[in-house]
Amino acid sequence: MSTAQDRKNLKPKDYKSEIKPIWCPGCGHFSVLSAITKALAHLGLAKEQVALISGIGCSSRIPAYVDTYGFHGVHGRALAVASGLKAARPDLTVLTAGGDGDGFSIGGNHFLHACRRNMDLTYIAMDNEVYGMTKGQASPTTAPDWSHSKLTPHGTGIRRFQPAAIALASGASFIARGFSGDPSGLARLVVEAIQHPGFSFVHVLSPCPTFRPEQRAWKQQVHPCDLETTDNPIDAAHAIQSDDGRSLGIFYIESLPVWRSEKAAQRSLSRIEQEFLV
Amino acid sequence: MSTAQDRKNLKPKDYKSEIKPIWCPGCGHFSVLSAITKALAHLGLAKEQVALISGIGCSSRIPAYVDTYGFHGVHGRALAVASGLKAARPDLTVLTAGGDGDGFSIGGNHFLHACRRNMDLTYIAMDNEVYGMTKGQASPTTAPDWSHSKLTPHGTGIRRFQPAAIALASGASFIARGFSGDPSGLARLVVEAIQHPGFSFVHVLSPCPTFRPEQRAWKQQVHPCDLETTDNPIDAAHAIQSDDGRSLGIFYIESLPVWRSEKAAQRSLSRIEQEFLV
Amino acid sequence: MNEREQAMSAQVLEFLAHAQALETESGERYRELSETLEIHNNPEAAALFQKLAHYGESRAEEVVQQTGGMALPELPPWECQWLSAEGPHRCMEEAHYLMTPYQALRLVLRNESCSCNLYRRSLRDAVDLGVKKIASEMIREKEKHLEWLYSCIEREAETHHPPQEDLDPPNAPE
Amino acid sequence: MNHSYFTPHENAVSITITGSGGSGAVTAGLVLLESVARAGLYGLMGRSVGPQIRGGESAAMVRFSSQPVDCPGDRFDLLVALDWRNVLRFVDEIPLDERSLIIADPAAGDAPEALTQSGAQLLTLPIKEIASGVKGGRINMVALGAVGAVCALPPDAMTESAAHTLAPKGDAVVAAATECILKGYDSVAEGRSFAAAPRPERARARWNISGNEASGLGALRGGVRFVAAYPITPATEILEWLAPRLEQLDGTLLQAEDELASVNMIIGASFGGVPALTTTSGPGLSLMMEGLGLAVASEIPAVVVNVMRGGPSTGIPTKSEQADLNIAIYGFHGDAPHLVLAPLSITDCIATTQWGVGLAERLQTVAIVLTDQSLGQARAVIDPPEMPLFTLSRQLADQPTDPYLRYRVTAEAVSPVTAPGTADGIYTGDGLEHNERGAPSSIAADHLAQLEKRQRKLEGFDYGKRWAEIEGEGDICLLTWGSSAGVVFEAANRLRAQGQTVRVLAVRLLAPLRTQILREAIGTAQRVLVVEQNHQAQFFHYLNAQQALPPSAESYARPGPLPIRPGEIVDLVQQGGDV
Amino acid sequence: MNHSYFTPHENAVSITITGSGGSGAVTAGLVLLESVARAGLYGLMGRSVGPQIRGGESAAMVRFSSQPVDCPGDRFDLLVALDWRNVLRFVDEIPLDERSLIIADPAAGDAPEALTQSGAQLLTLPIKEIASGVKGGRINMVALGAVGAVCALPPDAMTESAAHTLAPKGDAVVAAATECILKGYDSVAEGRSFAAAPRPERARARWNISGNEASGLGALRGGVRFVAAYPITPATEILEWLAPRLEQLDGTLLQAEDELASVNMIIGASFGGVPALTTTSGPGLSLMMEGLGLAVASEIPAVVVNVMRGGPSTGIPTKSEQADLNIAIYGFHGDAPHLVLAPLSITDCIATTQWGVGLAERLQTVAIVLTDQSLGQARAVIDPPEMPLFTLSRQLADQPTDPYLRYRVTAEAVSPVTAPGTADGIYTGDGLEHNERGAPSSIAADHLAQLEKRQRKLEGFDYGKRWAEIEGEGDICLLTWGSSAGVVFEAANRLRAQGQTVRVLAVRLLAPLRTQILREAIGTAQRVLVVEQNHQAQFFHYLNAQQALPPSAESYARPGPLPIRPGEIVDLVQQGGDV
Ligand SMILES: Cc1ncc(C[n+]2csc(CCOP(=O)(O)OP(=O)(O)O)c2C)c(N)n1
Ligand SMILES: Cc1ncc(C[n+]2csc(CCOP(=O)(O)OP(=O)(O)O)c2C)c(N)n1
Ligand code: SF4
Ligand code: SF4
Ligand SMILES: [Mg+2]
Ligand SMILES: [Mg+2]
Repeated sequence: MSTAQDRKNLKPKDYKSEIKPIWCPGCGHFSVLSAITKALAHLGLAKEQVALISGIGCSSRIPAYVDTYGFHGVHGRALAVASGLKAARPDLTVLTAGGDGDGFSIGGNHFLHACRRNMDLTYIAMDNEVYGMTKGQASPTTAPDWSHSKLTPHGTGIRRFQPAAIALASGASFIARGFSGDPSGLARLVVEAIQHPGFSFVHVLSPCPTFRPEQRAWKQQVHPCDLETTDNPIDAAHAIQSDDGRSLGIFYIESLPVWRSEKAAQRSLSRIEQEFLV
Repeated sequence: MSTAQDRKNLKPKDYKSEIKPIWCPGCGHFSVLSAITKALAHLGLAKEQVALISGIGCSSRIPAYVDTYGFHGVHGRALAVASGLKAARPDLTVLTAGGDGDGFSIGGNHFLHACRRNMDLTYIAMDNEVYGMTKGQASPTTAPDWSHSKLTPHGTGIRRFQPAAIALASGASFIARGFSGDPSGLARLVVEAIQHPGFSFVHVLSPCPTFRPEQRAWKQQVHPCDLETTDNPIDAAHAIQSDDGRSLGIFYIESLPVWRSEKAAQRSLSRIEQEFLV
Repeated sequence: MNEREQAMSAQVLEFLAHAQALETESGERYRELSETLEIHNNPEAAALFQKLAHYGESRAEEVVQQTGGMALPELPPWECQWLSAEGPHRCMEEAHYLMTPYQALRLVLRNESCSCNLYRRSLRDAVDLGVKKIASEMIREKEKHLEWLYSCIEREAETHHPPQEDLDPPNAPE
Repeated sequence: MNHSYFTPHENAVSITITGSGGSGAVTAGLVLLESVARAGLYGLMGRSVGPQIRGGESAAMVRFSSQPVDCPGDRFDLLVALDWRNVLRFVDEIPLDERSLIIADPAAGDAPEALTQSGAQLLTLPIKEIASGVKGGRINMVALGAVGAVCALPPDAMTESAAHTLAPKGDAVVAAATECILKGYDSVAEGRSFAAAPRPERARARWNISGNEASGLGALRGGVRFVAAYPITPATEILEWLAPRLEQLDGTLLQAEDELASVNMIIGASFGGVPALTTTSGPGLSLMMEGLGLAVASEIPAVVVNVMRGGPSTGIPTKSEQADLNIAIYGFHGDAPHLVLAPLSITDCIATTQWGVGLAERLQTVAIVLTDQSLGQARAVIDPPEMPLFTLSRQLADQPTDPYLRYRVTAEAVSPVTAPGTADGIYTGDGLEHNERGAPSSIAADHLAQLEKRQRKLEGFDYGKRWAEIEGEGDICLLTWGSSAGVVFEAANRLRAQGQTVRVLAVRLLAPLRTQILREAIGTAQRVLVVEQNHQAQFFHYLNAQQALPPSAESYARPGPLPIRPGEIVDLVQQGGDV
Repeated sequence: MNHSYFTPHENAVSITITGSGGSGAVTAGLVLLESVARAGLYGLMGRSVGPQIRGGESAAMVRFSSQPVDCPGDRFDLLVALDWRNVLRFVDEIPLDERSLIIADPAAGDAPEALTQSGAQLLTLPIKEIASGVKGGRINMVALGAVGAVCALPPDAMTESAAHTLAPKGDAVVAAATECILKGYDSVAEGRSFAAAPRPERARARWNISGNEASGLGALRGGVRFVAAYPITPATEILEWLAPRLEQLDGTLLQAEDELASVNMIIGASFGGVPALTTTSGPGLSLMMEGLGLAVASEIPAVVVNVMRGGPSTGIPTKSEQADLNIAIYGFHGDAPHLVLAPLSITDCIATTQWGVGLAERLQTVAIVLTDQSLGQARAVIDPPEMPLFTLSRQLADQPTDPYLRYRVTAEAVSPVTAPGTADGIYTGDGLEHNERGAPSSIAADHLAQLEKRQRKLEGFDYGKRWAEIEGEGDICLLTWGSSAGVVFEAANRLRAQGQTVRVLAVRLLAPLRTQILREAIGTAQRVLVVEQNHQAQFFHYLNAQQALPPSAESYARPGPLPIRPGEIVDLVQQGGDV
């Protein structure tokens, strides 16, 4: 078993597993993986005390590539699995990761309620504005005029889903945006997110060069967000609503009571059973 | 068959069906029913051109009580049924109604995506901050310290779901709040919502005297919202974020392209089949 | 050691910590690329990146050796400015599974020149003589490496054909 | 078994108290049930309500006996009407005959013909008048007193029960109730009590428990310390009972946003090493199937208590039916072996839920426990149940192999598992097909090995005798499952009393079916009759699917909402082959 | 039927072209298939890929014949390796033997021993060299030319197919491909072509269609004008094909946020009177079951095409399996009768999907159409299918009764329905149990009447002969369903050629099962063998559940991912009773 000292000496690559990603070379998800391992190494977390939970999608394959406990569940349910795990095992550091389809389309409801619930969880959404795994359909974050999916040949015509705005409106207490093209900056966001007591949401722009080659231009489009991190939801709403979706940084940190399982005075089961006695 | 003239003469009570509500005496849902029939009469809509779709809950029983086409589906899916109906039958006036549990808990994801999609639908959420039908559990809009449900004996401890804020963040183009204690005002909101081209969301405070008797005090708490209706999402976000949840009126109206089914140059099926010929 | 020398060595150590982070990052990135290109059936480019991964890793080792046993300061990744927007991870996004060794080399060249420029900047900006000394050594080493890269590129250019478009459709594994 | 299913028909009395909203029929029923217990007897109470949330009409139905009671009777001995409003809604549910007695207040008007035409006798009592003679007096307590007199229950038992039940309402209420009960008792002339009513006995320690509470207790006994669920009728009471008690045992109950969340939450908790359970009813179970398939494939123990109600779709939420057997057994995409269990009575909800949790943990799979509204929302007076002697728990890999093979194909096909926190046991659980290490694989050999392993661990396990309750020998074999067992056991007893030899086979472990033993247990019975409460004869077809039945086996399947009554089965058997 | 299932083994050639990402193996396979069509032959093409999204290895497998081809062969006559990288992944899927030929370029290195040890002959060709001699030349087209030469396909057929397939890439690409094909053709020495290859015939009009396209076409033929769905492998291509074409027919395709939405959206559209369909695969089907139950209870026509993949849970998404039969038949809570159909071939996807839509409309219920990856993602060259002669549509209540009884119990148990817009036909559809008017009811008689009505309308309908495909007479009866039919038909032919008498019964209408006719069709066969591709023998058990099989019937159930091959069945039958 590893001692605290050993742990301190764990390097990012020690948090990588021996399984090799199936991701396309050039996929932004590689850098998210790298940022997560950097963050874990920086925090010196014992591998066995961390669990990384995901759903289904290219991005959601990530748990197998990280050498911590992991769970690759079904499409859209990562946050539910993570919430159950954290509620039952508050001692663990629980991370959740997955794609824009997984998190905002099929998984949208759990996103809303995880933000509200404010468990001490970190959720990293790897957003490439497309369904990579199923060959390039529009996701909720896809621009309405992107017409390269055969399912929506004229574009979806539908407003984009705004992850940060929804997180804020749902009551998330930590909201940040990172970019896979800046894995060190992203590592910092992940570290802060893990350290934040409560639900932390890190929205990561992570290009899919295979189905969205034009996303290579994100490098030129991203910029630091111009506002100071705020704990005022009204200011944050203002900033997020007027944001172009490409600004990076922490938008919002609020100090809120963290969800915890309520405990009552302990009783034994046989004491409880007495209640049935007539 | 009713002529246009007949229709003009339809009174609110003509839009009531012969089935008597199972609701508790004093339930706010009665007034919502009344507001809807008033709105339909005011608009002079032919009964057979209207469809009212719901999920499951006390509130969701409403279609049977309105003498238009109706559908009482399963819990949480009303907006999905309504969206399919409207997409396939754009000629109909499609209304959707249901409770806070139905719409914001199990149905949260469809709410998000219906707001984004901006179909020409009206959604009336009858919010009593409780699950009435299943005997009084906390819903997403229940205050965190309400401890009267046996399932959450210390209160949920979870932030309330903010329907208007979520609707705005999701991209809804019409957002209003009404109160069942003011059925005429509510009727006006419903009329405007139906007339709004695109997705219109009417959040209705509709007390449940059985499980939330303290909601009788809502009468004293509601007040008109002090802002002018805006089409600026940033202003609306400001107004909604700083709102106490009891202000009434229309918060936001935006003129946006309405979702419509794309049509291409028409071809016959046999022409399409030619494509398979080698 | 007098006080000045001590302060100097702290700056040297900091410089080395940055250099070590930079070279480690390069090495790891090359290794990752090598592995993924292997999985994507591009053995030529994979072999090249493997070689370069070795280089990066041994450079990182060498940097550590220069400390003469002193511990490098702990450097959170984001405090290593060299790993920010301009750092060596950039090659990842440019990668493509059909990339030729020529394209791979060009990408590495960009990356390594960027590292070299960072060392040059340190040489220029540093007041500490120790830093200046080590930086110029590193630049020399980097320049040698760049030269080697140039020669490889030249060699590859002769036979290089840009990859053809992938005619096969993508897969949907899940 | 510390509890026999034998309920002598002659030795049981069935009573219903009906009334409209606010009349207190259900409260009277609850006090009556407790009185029965205090009188040293056993009892069962169900209820029926109108579609209104509040203020609708309701009926409390109590049956009691000197033996345990596990099913309703064929008819009612006594109907007490607190008023006549809407009582007709219950006509189908309250069979009366000329031996029945109706107690009513003439002030409430005439008894409806639909009731009196049964030939039942009418006993009029000035209930309202008596109640108004007591300060704070209520008619339901007066009526209760009258019931006690007719049934020869000791007045003490009733007043004590009322005091206990009404204690939270304060002393004045208790005092008024006591007075009303005694006055009601006295209002019945001597000699009007039932001759054949079970005689009160020396009181013994008894439990008063509902099926839903029993399932909750079974969960706790099984070690469940995490529950996530979404409310749904008729399962919510399990959660209501569990929520405060889990807290007292350092556990957690989480109300989820929907059933998709709740099933995935328990998967998360169970992945974390904490035995976890959810509860639901049909519509919720449908939504959970994808998650349950994930638990099967990733081998995470997970338990669902599904309290069945009338189906399909929203169906009849407040009524009982056994129509979710198909989905419980077959409702997964792909080949997904798992456990399905069904308690045979309220008491059995405790042990069977506990067993389900234990088996799920031991075999790292999903257990679906099928109870139903007739068990869940009914209350029974029972003997205090002992903790059954089995210890089933997760096999932990404390010293994992290197590399740790999470899905190792072992001799008994169960792979020891680690929980997060174990230093050398790191792995990634996966619903994608995988190899022994847990890495995704689409290789035919890996797929086959894992499919076989997941099947074999269930098939090969020694479930002991608990898989079914078997009673009697004979040419007639009555086969049943779940809540229908009580009726079938009683019917069999009556048939035996008539000289028939009958074997009853009530199956508790539905999947994997112990086909071979089941066939042996049927033996050479001349007549095999499969009894269940649904429309499509789901159990009958399932038994055929498993080739467990002789070709001549007959099916008796009848949907809800009316309960199957023992007389129905007796008649069927007596009619001969024409089912 | 305008299409026989007979495929003479001797008269078919199987070819696989393998290569890693970018080598163009799949494109070569597509061109080869079209060439086969242009040569007047029939063909079938499947493919296999690695786990990578792009740049993985892939294999195109083409089998062609002068008769329609509905299944893969036992072995491959020809393997063309564009390179050897990772070809071992396909070893299990590409059985070779000493009669097989391997074509490869020596420049690509030595053939792996795992392949050569089959005894296959090796023909080396300088593929790469030839390609580099052509400006823009590509090895896959050179290899294709060589295949053509070995199989004696006319060069024109190949160059024309290439021109057609590659036209969107521009003239230069087409010109280079043409030159490569011809050079590849010429590179094969005369006398190296297969002696027994099917001879090109005079070209006739043929279709080149995938199973997923065929399902899409069947939907349109059936009248579907609204589709809502969520992408999932291997069903997405149905949507890709439908999306632009629905627009051309004034219809709509909506990409939903999830499967819960998509199934409820089609319920909404269908309530609106527009025939509606969704498509999915196992995990999505699991999520749809609650919605489908609603459609059953509220009697809204709704169709799901479920393209099965390896299960359980996420399973093996890119591979075929027939393991969703259980959930399709039984996966509802409550008693929910509905239709389950399965196309027997790619061609049959057209008619069976159309039939499914028609039946759902006619009977106001749910139809689940079970295809699978092996049909959906394969392409075939077939005869242009005629529009079958049935007209099934919704019975409209144009002149509704007053009050309009939406759920009236009629003679045939189907209640004429209105669509919104009909003035006197207003009603509320409901998943709660209801009376004939549609008002919620928990009365036993209403429940029974509606349960029986929903069952009877399905049981009583005359489905005609289309319920199954029956061929031959004899002591041996091979029973199968869905995509396994092709293999079984071919095996039967081979057995007949060996002098056995064999009857094949391939069931298309799985629910409601035509049990009586099925029993008659089995007749007195001595040996009954049930063939299917899953682990738990789901069809076998289902047939037993319906008491459709004689006790001696045997099961041959084998899971994916490898396809069942005709020789497996032939061997089984020849082995005698030891299945
Ligand atoms: C219930 C269910 N529906 C659909 C799918 C198919 N599916 C797999 S991944 C995916 C979308 C992935 O997109 P995203 O989450 O954005 O991840 P990415 O691949 O882009 O990283 C879909 C629709 C599934 N596996 N399960
Ligand atoms: C899938 C499913 N889960 C749970 C239920 C049980 N259920 C019925 S209504 C309801 C909540 C109703 O609350 P709300 O929508 O707020 O309506 P209200 O009764 O308060 O008007 C629930 C949980 C159900 N019918 N279906
Ligand atoms: S398809 Fe897109 S998201 Fe998926 S691995 Fe490839 S680049 Fe990444
Ligand atoms: S329980 Fe509440 S919401 Fe339901 S009908 Fe009664 S008052 Fe209305
Ligand atoms: Mg994505
Ligand atoms: Mg509510």
